[in-house]
Amino acid sequence: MIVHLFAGARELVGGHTVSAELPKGATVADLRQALLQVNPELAVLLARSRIAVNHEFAEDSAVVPEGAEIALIPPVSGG
Amino acid sequence: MIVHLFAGARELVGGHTVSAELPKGATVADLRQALLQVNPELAVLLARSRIAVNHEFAEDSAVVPEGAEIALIPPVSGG
Amino acid sequence: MIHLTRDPIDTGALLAAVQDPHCGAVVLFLGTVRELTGAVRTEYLEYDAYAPMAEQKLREVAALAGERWPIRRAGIVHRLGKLAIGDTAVAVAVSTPHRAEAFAAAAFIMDKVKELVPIWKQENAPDGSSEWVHGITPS
Amino acid sequence: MIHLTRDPIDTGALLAAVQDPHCGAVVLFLGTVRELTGAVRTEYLEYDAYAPMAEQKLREVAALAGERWPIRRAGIVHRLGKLAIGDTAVAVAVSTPHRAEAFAAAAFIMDKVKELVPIWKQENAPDGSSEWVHGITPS
Repeated sequence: MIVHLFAGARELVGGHTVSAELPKGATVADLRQALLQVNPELAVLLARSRIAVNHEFAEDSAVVPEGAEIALIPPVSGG
Repeated sequence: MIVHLFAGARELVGGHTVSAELPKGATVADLRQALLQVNPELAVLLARSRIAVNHEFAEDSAVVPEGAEIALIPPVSGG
Repeated sequence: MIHLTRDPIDTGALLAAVQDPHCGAVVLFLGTVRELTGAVRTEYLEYDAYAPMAEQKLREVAALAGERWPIRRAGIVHRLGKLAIGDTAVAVAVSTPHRAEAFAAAAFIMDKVKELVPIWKQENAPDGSSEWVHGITPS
Repeated sequence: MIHLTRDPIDTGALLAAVQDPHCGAVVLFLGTVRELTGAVRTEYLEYDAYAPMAEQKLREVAALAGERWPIRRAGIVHRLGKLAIGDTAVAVAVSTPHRAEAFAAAAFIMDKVKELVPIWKQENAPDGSSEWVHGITPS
């Protein structure tokens, strides 16, 4: 599963995306755990970030649908 | 003493100004009385209007200085 | 930029006049001529003013707002004469460091313009009748 | 007119897009690049976005405002890329029948843009250092 990164997350990882292995039926909380294992440098920012699934903010309890577009959304600073 | 009129007051009187005789030391309240006597058609609007003396709103107790620019200011409706 | 005008209001010039490198926020308010006020249809409006006093009061209103909020620049332009539906009658612009101040200051300026500035509008209806609006009695 | 752009924001076009004969009030907000934030000097800002989600969220924010106030038309334009001091980063315009609604709706839209729309700014200081701003933690 590809996770799109932006802003500070992109800088920490040094790339626009990261990959995480997720079993079918995994939740957003599982995704966070998987991200942490692959990219521990994201830990602090991840804790303050939301996860977007198909362009909507998703609760930690939500199941990640297959083929969904996933993004890590650090605290926003537009405007 | 010349009193400048605007908007509804101008329409009621049919002119841009009215004249009122005022003794030296007369107040804004005296001016209102004098206006009423000369132009009773102003009565209703005058009661709802402010008097401006030299471009400032004046209290009824204020003395009208000689040579002052006087105007009758009906409720405003700009904006 | 604080004045009366008989020409269409140049909102671009007004915005340019208030922008400031120390400000993060600009609010522009436009009061435009509405076709309907309640059920009453407007054909056009005619605005008149006691011009020298009105310009002085506009400056006072901007100064009053400047006492309450950290306004860097403020502009107020009020149009006079005959205005059609959709025309801008009044434009207020302020720049401040942060946005809450800009919204509050622009709203305050409009409230005070409607209370303190000797400008009057005449409603002209499609049937040819007209009436000067003296709705608000000052306390 | 709700979109992201890499070009300077055309505020005149935005104002024209929201004007409506049934409205008496237009409020335009501009968020501009400030030279100083507290004591920190900005050389320039770089804005980035998760573009498809950001445009969807901008439309949602306008719709949320439309549920609360009688907005006739709303426009939101956010700029991306490198912005200099004084440049406009975001412009919000709304038209409503009366002015209080326009001020409230524009302020609400800005609050929600800063909360819900995936756009980020990077502060670039005169010494060449840079930092993505992630100040506000959503609750």
